[in-house]
Amino acid sequence: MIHLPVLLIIIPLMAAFALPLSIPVIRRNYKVIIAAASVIQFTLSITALVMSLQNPVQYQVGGWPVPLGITLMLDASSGFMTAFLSLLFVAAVTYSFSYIGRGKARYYYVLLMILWSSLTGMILTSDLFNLIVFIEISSVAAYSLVAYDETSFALEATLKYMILGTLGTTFIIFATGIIYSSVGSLNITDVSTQLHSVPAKPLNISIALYIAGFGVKTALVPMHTWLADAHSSAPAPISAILSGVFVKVGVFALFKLMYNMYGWSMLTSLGIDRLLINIGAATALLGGIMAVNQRDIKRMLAYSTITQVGLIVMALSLGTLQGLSAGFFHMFNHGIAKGSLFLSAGLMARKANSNEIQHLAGMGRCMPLTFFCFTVGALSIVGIPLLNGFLSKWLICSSLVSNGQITHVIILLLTSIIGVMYYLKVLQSLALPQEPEFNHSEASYKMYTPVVVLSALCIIVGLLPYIPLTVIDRAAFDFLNLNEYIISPIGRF
Amino acid sequence: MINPVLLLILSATTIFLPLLIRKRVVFPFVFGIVFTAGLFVSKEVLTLPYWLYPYGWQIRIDALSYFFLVLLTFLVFMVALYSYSYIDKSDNAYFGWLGVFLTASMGVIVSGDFLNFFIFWELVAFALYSLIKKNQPEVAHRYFIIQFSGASVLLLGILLYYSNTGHLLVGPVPGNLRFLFILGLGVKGAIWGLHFWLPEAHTKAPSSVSCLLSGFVVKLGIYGFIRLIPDYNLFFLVLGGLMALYGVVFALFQHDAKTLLAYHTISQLGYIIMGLGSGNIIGQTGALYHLFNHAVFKGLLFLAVGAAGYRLGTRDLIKMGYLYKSMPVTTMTCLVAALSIAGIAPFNGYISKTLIKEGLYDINLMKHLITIVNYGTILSFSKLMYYGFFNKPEELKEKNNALKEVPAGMTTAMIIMASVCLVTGLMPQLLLNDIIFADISISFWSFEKLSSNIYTLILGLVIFYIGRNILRPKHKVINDIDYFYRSIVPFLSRFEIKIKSIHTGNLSHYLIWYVTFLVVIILSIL
Amino acid sequence: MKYYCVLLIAVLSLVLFLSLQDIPVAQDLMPASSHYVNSGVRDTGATNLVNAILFDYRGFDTLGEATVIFASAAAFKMLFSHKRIFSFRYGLSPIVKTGMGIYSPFIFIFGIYVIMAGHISPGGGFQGGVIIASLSILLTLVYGLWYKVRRTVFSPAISSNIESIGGFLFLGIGLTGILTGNYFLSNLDAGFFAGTPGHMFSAGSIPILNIASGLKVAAGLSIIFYSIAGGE
Amino acid sequence: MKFTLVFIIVIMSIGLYGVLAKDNLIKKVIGISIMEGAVFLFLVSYGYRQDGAPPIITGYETRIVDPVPQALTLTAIVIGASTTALMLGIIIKIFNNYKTLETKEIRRLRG
Repeated sequence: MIHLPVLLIIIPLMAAFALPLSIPVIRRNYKVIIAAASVIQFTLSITALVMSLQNPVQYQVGGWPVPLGITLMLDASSGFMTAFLSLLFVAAVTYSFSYIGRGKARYYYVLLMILWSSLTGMILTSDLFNLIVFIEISSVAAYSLVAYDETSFALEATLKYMILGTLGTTFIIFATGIIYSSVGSLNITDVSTQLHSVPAKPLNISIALYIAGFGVKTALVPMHTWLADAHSSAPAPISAILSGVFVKVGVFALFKLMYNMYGWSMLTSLGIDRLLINIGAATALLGGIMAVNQRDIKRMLAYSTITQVGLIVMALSLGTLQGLSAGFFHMFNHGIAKGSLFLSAGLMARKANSNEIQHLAGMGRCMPLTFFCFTVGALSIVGIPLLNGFLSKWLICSSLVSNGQITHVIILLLTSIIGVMYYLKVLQSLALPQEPEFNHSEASYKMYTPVVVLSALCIIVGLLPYIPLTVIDRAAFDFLNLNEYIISPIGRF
Repeated sequence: MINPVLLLILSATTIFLPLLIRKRVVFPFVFGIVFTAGLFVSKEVLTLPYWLYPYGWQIRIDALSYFFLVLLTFLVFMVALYSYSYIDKSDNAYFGWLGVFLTASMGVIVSGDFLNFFIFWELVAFALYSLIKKNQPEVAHRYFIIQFSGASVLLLGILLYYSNTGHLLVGPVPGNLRFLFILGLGVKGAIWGLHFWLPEAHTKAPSSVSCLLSGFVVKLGIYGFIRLIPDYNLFFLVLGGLMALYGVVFALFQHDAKTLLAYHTISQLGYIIMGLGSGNIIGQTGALYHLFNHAVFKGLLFLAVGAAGYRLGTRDLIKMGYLYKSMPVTTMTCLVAALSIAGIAPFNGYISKTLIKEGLYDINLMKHLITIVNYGTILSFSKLMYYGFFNKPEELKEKNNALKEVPAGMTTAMIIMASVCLVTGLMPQLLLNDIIFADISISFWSFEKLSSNIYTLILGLVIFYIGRNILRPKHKVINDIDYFYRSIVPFLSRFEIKIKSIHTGNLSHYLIWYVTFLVVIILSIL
Repeated sequence: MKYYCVLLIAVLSLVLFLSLQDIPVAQDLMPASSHYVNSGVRDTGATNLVNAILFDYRGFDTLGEATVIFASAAAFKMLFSHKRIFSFRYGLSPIVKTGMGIYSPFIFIFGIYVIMAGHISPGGGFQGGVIIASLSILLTLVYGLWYKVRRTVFSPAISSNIESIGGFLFLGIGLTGILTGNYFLSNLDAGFFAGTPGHMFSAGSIPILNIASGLKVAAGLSIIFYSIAGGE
Repeated sequence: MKFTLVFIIVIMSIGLYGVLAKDNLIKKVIGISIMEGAVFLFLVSYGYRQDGAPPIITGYETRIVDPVPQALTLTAIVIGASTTALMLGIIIKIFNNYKTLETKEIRRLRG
């Protein structure tokens, strides 16, 4: 099981490679392959989480020691992210089985599996260039999945996303180049020990480039524009994944660099923590304002994602253990809640054949179970007590307060209030008494099972937060102390 | 004696009743059982270690909690009884939400730590949102947003309290945080300036919910004041006086019966807050007593007006009248409640108002204020009773005389509450000793007090008779303070549209933002 | 707006120039690089160090890189699935066709050579793959799409098979490392034939990985071209 | 080295100008490609060592340039190529839908 980190990356990849083969057995049973790969991957990631809680696993691909080869690091934080990722992916894959039509389904699953693999890679890798490679894979997969519907909206969204994203990746490569040209190493930990050899100015430039580059992936404030377009035009399971985990993996990678490569104390001396926390606040506020009065339900959900990402960034840029664990917890909570929201919105939108909120009016009466799941997700994100969102918002608030960031607490509360405004509006219009012109019924159980599971998780986590919180506290601890786990060079070096 | 946890579990079971049982008759009985259990709850402090991370749940039942607990369970029992007939037959989920309301309010009252206090605080608002939502989604929406905002301010206060003191136990808050707490609690307690949601919510909610809102939910704010800000006397005195006067003045000129009652809620809350601000034990006991009484008689008033509306289809005083013959029980109970709220002798309002007056004995201004407000109260309730029940407009004769009395569930609830008004009025010691646990001895039944009471009533009625044409209900919009709040909305929406219009959808603009951001970051770091 | 852009770019360039000139001009190799240079041949058996890094030390990157092409090709197959009209249906003039007929084996063999000799000379899987893909593009341009689809082994269906096979070859080599008790993508440790450095049959798994990525790149780029050009 | 840096930054500015100031999508993609080129040039040029030989060991070299940036650049070029291809593909589809390549006119999603 020492090979777990690499297996987590290549198992979805195998499924992806297998699908295009024109062997009749595979052509006919591609869903079986995908299902098998998903089950294996899910099991493995749970195993990885359990394993990483005991002790971190460091994996040297090819057996090369630290500065020579590529290191995959499975500590509690990445184990947690992997498991979280797998959870949402399994939900999305299950949902896709009925949601995605026959025509182009094979390539859809190929790209979905590649996305899964690459996001896992982004989480696990602790090599700068490997990170770029995985970012690119995931971006290419995400771009094309957003365009899946081939409507003009989807294509336009993809285009905007792509051009911004490619520019962002260029900046990331540039930053990596700056780091490499001064340090001569690509391993995050190795770089962090030799960071003193980088002159101050290029170092600052590289920080700025990283923030700008990852800012696109995580939709920080002036780069948030693609997110609403892309998430609202993608198929529902893809929106769920993009909103639920994709953005968070970007945040995770950015802060992994910030904490483990640059070191938080150095960033504090440069004022980066202030910068990031303010960007997070601006993101949260802007997303909230933009979400009000949206006509398209998925667009509204997408802007809400921007808000929540802002909150997560705020929590993570505190630099304290408490803030980190609050941020991770909010990632998890928002992931499952937003997943359930997008998936249930997708169910309703498909039945009503429209994304417009006014066309969805009354769908809640026809699809009570879906509506219930939607409600749970919405209330969880808003932060109604006894659901998971409240708890993580509370933790974020209390970590902000204990750092003395009262203004940011106020901004958080403001976004919650704005969130109540738009979510309740949608809920009300969904629950309107008048029946839509056709009598819709609940979708098939295959489709709503993942939605129900995700919303049930929202409730369970809200009522019994101990299990996730134990894991998350450990994850936050490992995230702060990741460098100590990297074993000094071994082997022939 | 019943363990508090058991009580909570019991009340939580009411949430799931509609899922388990289809027969509606059962619901009021279950709420009755909760009430009985609430009466015999043991007063103790215990901590549930595994509730919500990371603080556990301290359950604390002391005298104050007990008092509120009894009030709550009684009121909910009555509302359940009333709703048995009042609420649409198809809507059993209503009782589930009533259960949520009961449990959440109970949670607020018994929580000894701020986290759970806050959790239940928000859940109360959410339960009410769900109760109102069915018929009035817009009102419910506004109500919840306002309550949520208030709770957010409260949350900020709680967080600062935590960082100041290092613990989360509910207790008096340090001076610099009082402002936040007053704001946060005040939104629920509808103090002046934050009361703007109250008339609308009370008016448009179903009458049973209005009864809960006015009878208990605003009292939660008072509960918070008593617990958290116990010694802020001058502020409370001024605030209470202002509210008492303001509410009564606005109430006088309303034509909707429930709006009138709603403004009176503000006025009576003013009484309670004044009593709290008196700073002596008599005044504060009076405040608590009045709190209880107000819950009962104002609840009863809402129920009675709701009953009238149930048959009549309107609560507009212009269209009411002729009800005393066709709906005797409703009329009589309403009359009892009106007399109580006016503070007339054998009813409970008399006791609490006397206590508050005693408490404010040495402040001359306040005494005069109370007298004025009392006349206002008598006038407005004369208006309610006269135009609502006894008036005989010709055009309504046929229609209103043909009405029937409301169903049994509603009458039972109203009769019980009316008798509570009478009993707590005649035997003040019952409440004072066993529920409020106050040890004061004032004679309520001296000739001087009673005679001045009768004199006040008669003078009030005479003034009403003289001025009845001025007070005749008219269709007129009276702008409350919410006019000011509403005028902010267009400004905010202009702001929002402005921000939206920046997002032009043009990729070039987005790219320019992006690079500008990069340059700004680089320059700020270097 | 244009002026603002120019201003922005000018500021950015100035700042970049002023800051990046602080990067020290290194005289000697960094520790990791000097390890690659000094013992790279011993470690991997490949004399082309770039190839040794690409396919051995940092082989995992290369797998990812191959996956990018794969993903891109899959995206094209997904988005350009329906048939479209193609203007090069009948190809160019007979002169060009004849000339192309003479050239094409050489181009193909050159591509194969670049792939096969990646570990001992400049080149490798990607470069060779691109050459082969360019051959398929050339053939299409010259002979027209119909010829292409019917006659050659590079028909789109076969291309995607080849691409998958390349991917599996890559993963298979990687997994061999695990199965032999080493790590993913272990090369000489996993018992691949080391040979003499500088010879064709040497460097363990590197030539095989070159072939795998060559297959992948050639097939992937052809797929992308076909998808844009005319679909299946 | 300074001269190289100037050169790199000039190329990058040209690319960035194409990305920002040109409204045509194809020109934007060209701009991005130029920028990528500048970044690759940066990588390779900072891996260069004075009098260094190409990193193919024949046994007679005294100094060898850093092979890692070259490997990274190779990888990055391939990645960039596939991304660019995908971008162009999407632009083709956009053109089929919108019949234009001007960003000013491709803005059905806004607000």
